[in-house]
Amino acid sequence: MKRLDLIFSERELDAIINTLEKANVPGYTVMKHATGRGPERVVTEDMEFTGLGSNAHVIVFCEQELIDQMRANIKSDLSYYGGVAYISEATPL
Amino acid sequence: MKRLDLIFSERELDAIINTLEKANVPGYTVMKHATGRGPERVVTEDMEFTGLGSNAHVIVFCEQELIDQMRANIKSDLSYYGGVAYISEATPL
Amino acid sequence: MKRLDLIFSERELDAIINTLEKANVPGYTVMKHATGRGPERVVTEDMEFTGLGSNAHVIVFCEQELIDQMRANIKSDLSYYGGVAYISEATPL
Amino acid sequence: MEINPILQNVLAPPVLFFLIGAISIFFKSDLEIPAPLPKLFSLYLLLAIGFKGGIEIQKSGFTDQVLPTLGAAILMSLIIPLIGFLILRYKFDVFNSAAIAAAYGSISAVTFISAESFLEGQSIDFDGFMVGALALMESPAIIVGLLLVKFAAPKNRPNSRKMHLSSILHESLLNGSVYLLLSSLIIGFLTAFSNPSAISKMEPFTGQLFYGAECFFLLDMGIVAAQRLPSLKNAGSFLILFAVFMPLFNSLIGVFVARFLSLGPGNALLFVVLCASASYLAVPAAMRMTVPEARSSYYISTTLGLTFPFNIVLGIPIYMTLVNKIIPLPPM
Amino acid sequence: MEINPILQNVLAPPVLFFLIGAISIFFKSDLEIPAPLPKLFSLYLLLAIGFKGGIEIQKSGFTDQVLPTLGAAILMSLIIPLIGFLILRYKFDVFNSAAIAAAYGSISAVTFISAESFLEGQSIDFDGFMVGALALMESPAIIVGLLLVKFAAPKNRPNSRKMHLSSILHESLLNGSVYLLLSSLIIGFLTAFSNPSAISKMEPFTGQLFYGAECFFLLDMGIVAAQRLPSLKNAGSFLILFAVFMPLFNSLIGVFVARFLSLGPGNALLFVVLCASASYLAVPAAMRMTVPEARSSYYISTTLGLTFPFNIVLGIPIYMTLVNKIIPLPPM
Amino acid sequence: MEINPILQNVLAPPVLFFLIGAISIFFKSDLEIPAPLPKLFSLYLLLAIGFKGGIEIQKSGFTDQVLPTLGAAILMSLIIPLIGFLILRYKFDVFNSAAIAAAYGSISAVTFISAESFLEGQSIDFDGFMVGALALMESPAIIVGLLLVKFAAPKNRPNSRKMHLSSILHESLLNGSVYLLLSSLIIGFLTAFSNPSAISKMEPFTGQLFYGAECFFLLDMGIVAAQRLPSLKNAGSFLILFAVFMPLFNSLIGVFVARFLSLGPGNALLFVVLCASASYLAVPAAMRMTVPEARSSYYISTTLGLTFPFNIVLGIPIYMTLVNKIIPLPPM
Ligand SMILES: Nc1ncnc2c1ncn2[C@@H]1O[C@H](COP(=O)(O)O)[C@@H](O)[C@H]1O
Ligand SMILES: Nc1ncnc2c1ncn2[C@@H]1O[C@H](COP(=O)(O)O)[C@@H](O)[C@H]1O
Ligand SMILES: Nc1ncnc2c1ncn2[C@@H]1O[C@H](COP(=O)(O)O)[C@@H](O)[C@H]1O
Ligand code: NA
Ligand code: NA
Ligand code: NA
Repeated sequence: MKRLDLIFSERELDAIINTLEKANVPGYTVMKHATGRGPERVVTEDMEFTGLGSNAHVIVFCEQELIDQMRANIKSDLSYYGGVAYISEATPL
Repeated sequence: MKRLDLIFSERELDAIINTLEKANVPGYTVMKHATGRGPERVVTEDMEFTGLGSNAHVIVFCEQELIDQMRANIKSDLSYYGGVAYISEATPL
Repeated sequence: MKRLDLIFSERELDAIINTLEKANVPGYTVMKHATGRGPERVVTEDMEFTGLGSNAHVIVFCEQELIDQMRANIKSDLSYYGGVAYISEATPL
Repeated sequence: MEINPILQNVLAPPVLFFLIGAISIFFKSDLEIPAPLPKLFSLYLLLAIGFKGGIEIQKSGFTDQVLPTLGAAILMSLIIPLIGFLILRYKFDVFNSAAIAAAYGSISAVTFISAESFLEGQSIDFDGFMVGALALMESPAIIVGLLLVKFAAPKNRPNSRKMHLSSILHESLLNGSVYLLLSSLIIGFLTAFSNPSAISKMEPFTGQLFYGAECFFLLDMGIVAAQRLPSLKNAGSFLILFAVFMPLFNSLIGVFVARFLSLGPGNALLFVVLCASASYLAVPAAMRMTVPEARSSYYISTTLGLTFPFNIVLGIPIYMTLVNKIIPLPPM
Repeated sequence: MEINPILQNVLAPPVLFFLIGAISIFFKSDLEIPAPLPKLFSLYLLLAIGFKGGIEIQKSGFTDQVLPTLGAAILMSLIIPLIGFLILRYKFDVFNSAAIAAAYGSISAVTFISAESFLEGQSIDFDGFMVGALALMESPAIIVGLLLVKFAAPKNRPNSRKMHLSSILHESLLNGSVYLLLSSLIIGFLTAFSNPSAISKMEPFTGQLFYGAECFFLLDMGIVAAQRLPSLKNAGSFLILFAVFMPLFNSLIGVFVARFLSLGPGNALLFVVLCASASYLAVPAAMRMTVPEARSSYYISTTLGLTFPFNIVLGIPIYMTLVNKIIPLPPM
Repeated sequence: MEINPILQNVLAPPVLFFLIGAISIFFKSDLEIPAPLPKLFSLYLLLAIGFKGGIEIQKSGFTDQVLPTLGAAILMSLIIPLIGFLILRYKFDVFNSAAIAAAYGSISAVTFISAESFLEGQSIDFDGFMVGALALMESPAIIVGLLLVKFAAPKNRPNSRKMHLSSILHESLLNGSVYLLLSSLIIGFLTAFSNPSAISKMEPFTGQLFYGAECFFLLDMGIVAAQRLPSLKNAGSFLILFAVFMPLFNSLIGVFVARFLSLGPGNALLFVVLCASASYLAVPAAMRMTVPEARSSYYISTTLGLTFPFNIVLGIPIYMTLVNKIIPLPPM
């Protein structure tokens, strides 16, 4: 099994979840109110009430095939709007 | 060292922490207010104020033996109440 | 690529981010309001409003070299103030 | 004549705010009231309604009507889940039937508050002790629900460690919202008794602010209710019908009990609303812990997505009409 | 005579709280108002100002001045972004120019609120329908900004899936803050019309609490504004000058339009402040989604870090002086 | 005669809400006030008490009593940590002794607020300038604590980069809660001076709402205090005794100083309460950063888990009795 970590602006959350649901991932977890800095932007907590909002951190445990299937869509979302995606190994308990 | 990720309803947090403490884990981190979807349930932020609450994401860095020791208890909690548990490799800095 | 997980009191957040910025990491993500227990301290949600605050969980995706470069600084911060740091493997999507 | 009270109800600020919350979801607006702000308003409303109720009870004393009404309230919260269970068993297993039935036997404090605002808008009197009925009706249905599971499904359960009587009582009586409502009631009572000067110091917080905070919370409830609707579709038409007809049915029983108790129109409406409303705070919390076999989306979507909006928008004026038809005006 | 109104403005509690918020950052105090508390106050202020505005509009009715003023307001929010765009194009690409220009064409509700408080402090009358102008000026600038991107940069864009007219309208009209303000306005109007007794029940929440909540929110805004300042340095001196001179320029146009409309001094100040203020709620939300090529730090740092503080502290009294100089006192 | 004031105190809403918060933990209710709601109330109370205090100080002016009282307050916050340090050194190392001692030298604003509510309940007058004493007593104990560490433990420390005088002053004077209280005080003063009409506009927020918000916050404080109790057990009986007897001891010194200053009974009680209370906001924040060697659970569990509840429930009426016994009624 793999673990996919996605971090991006919460404003794109619906689009990303759409992508996940279309690929029929077994599940996902969303943690909002993340802040941070990337190559393009600084996201701070004090700005959360404005129209910019903060980041969402999405974790998906799923098989490699599903990731391959979603790769293009996720990459297009993230390249357009910003954000990062990393894969690592994970074993079910 | 291993990294154990547990995601489940915050209503079961006390039970899970009990299990962790009994196994004498060196420490753990809890992040509440996680939402998501699993095979059984959708957990959304707007429902947090109701009796259902949201999810907790618990991270434990510990040795494999401890995980083996806790496996049965955690699995029983998660199978009864729902939730996921994944192990991955981690090296102390 | 590596994934670096740092968990420590939010009161030290500025110091840690300073260390990260000095090393020119490509980015980082901060999740506040984490609670937990370590070898030294219990951090609970109900104490967040007091002067102690809660923990921050910082994730950095970066190359091993950067980690080596920051190791001494991070370790010194964490040993003085408490907290944990773990490295794992991560592959960009 | 029957449309008039509905329209009047719909044009009151709390209902209007509820509606714009719901509409924001249909129009996919990104209006959002992030957690834990809804919890703040939910805690506030429970504290304020309990405190004010306690004061009223102390002031009015235990009149002839109080004990019979409270007794009838508890009785209703024991009977309604039994009826609901029998109906639901046509389609659902024991676990789901018991959990949903318990939700309908218990109450929704915000529906009760909305009914009070409706009565104030119509200048109809009601008594503070009805808050006592509210507080007493939260828990019994949980106990009935858990006992139904315990006895109707003893062998199906792989793991029944949580079903000792003590944990049933714990879940039903020490649930956060039950506890806050009950203890605020007691504090209100004690304050009116021993410290009446403190009442006016609390009044701006628990009294004057109440109506506005109710509106703000209903704005959020509109959002929440509308977000439940899609998952109702999956629940099937049986459950959708149940979510509308069960309150109507319960209101009918309620209005005849209210007539039997000779309640005035205000108290009668509140009694009916307690019977007709369903819980989304205490019951789901208890069921999630003790009956994990039940699908939470069933009991949450029906209570929050359909029964709550139905009661807030249409139910209350309908029940008022019912009360006016069936209960003779009190002499005088 | 020109320093006096500025000093008077600076010594009012809302501005003082804004200043201590900002100063706390310069002194590196760890004073913090954690999320989502600022959102609570932001939602509250929009709800309250909309509700009160709706009541006022219903009460005063549509006088002769209302329609021309609202029309002029919309016109200003269409013209200002065009002017801004032309100026910004000297230094910035189409995406950034359009996004920043849209922000300055739209409005800041808190600046408007501060101007109302300023007028109340000076006992100068103003009309409730100006809240209508506030509500109507939020969206059009977004549409202009998105159309500018659509037509000025059609080929540069790798991916323009979000730029259908329907999504432009969606982003501009159904943004959370636009939606809440507008629908609260409608609720206020309907309430004053059909349910006037509810007005006094809302008053403690939307009325009496308002000034204090405004102070609390401005404390946070001071923190936020001061935290934006460092990133302004990176933005370059052109943008810094723009952030101060554009509001002054817009206020000049505004004051002549106000004179043309024969607005009284109170309404005139509010009209000028709407022209001079820039958006940090609706516009950034829309631009982040539809023009991701623009750097959000540009349009947020200028509006929040410079234009907002400038308007709150110096702008409002300056505009008042301008209004008093350029607009003749109404006969009577 | 000595039980009476205690019972009266316990039956006031703020103390009752504190108690039901604490009881909810003993009964394992899931009542919870999630972060950051407690922070909201904590910030609000500091802002409101500072603002009102500033107004009172401006109104009453600097009478003869003001300067001596403020001077004595600062003196107390310098001496108490020294005494505490000497006592604590019997059992603890320099780091822990200094950190705990600093907490007891500083103050708890909520204990002060509770004492004010107690006085109002008993219709006993007190002066606004006592808020000045509150504000001035927050920081000095931090400085003493840090200097104790600096001089008593110079060689033990592997890493003392944070112990420059500048950073000591920074931690003590620019801590968020110190800063908010002090600057709200100044704003209140300036407002009463230059903008008195704004006072009544703030009154619903800072005045009328205060008592209810205090109750809500004390509900949370009850939860927090009761959750600290288990970790007190680990702290050992020495620290438990310290947490009860140190406030009593400090109150004794305080009451004689108050007598020496010829304070009236209201001011005297507030002075004594300031001496007897211990900090859980400013001091822990400063100690966590500058003396990480000290165990935070020691200074937090004692102040929050024992000293705070003791003062709120029993201490205040005991101190009142003490004041009445030791301070002669003022002539007139
Ligand atoms: N190297 C990184 N490690 C961890 N988080 C990152 C990294 N780069 C970007 N992020 C996160 O992704 C968000 C979006 O980045 P950006 O691509 O700049 O819009 C940032 O705000 C960070 O929270
Ligand atoms: N495959 C998955 N990847 C990430 N999170 C998951 C996954 N499956 C379940 N979860 C999380 O676990 C929670 C409980 O799932 P459930 O077993 O459906 O009750 C969900 O709400 C998700 O937050
Ligand atoms: N073994 C561990 N696994 C996960 N989180 C940990 C672990 N040890 C410590 N932590 C986190 O690090 C924080 C600081 O620990 P401490 O070193 O005790 O101050 C704790 O509050 C936990 O959130
Ligand atoms: Na019911
Ligand atoms: Na503008
Ligand atoms: Na003290």
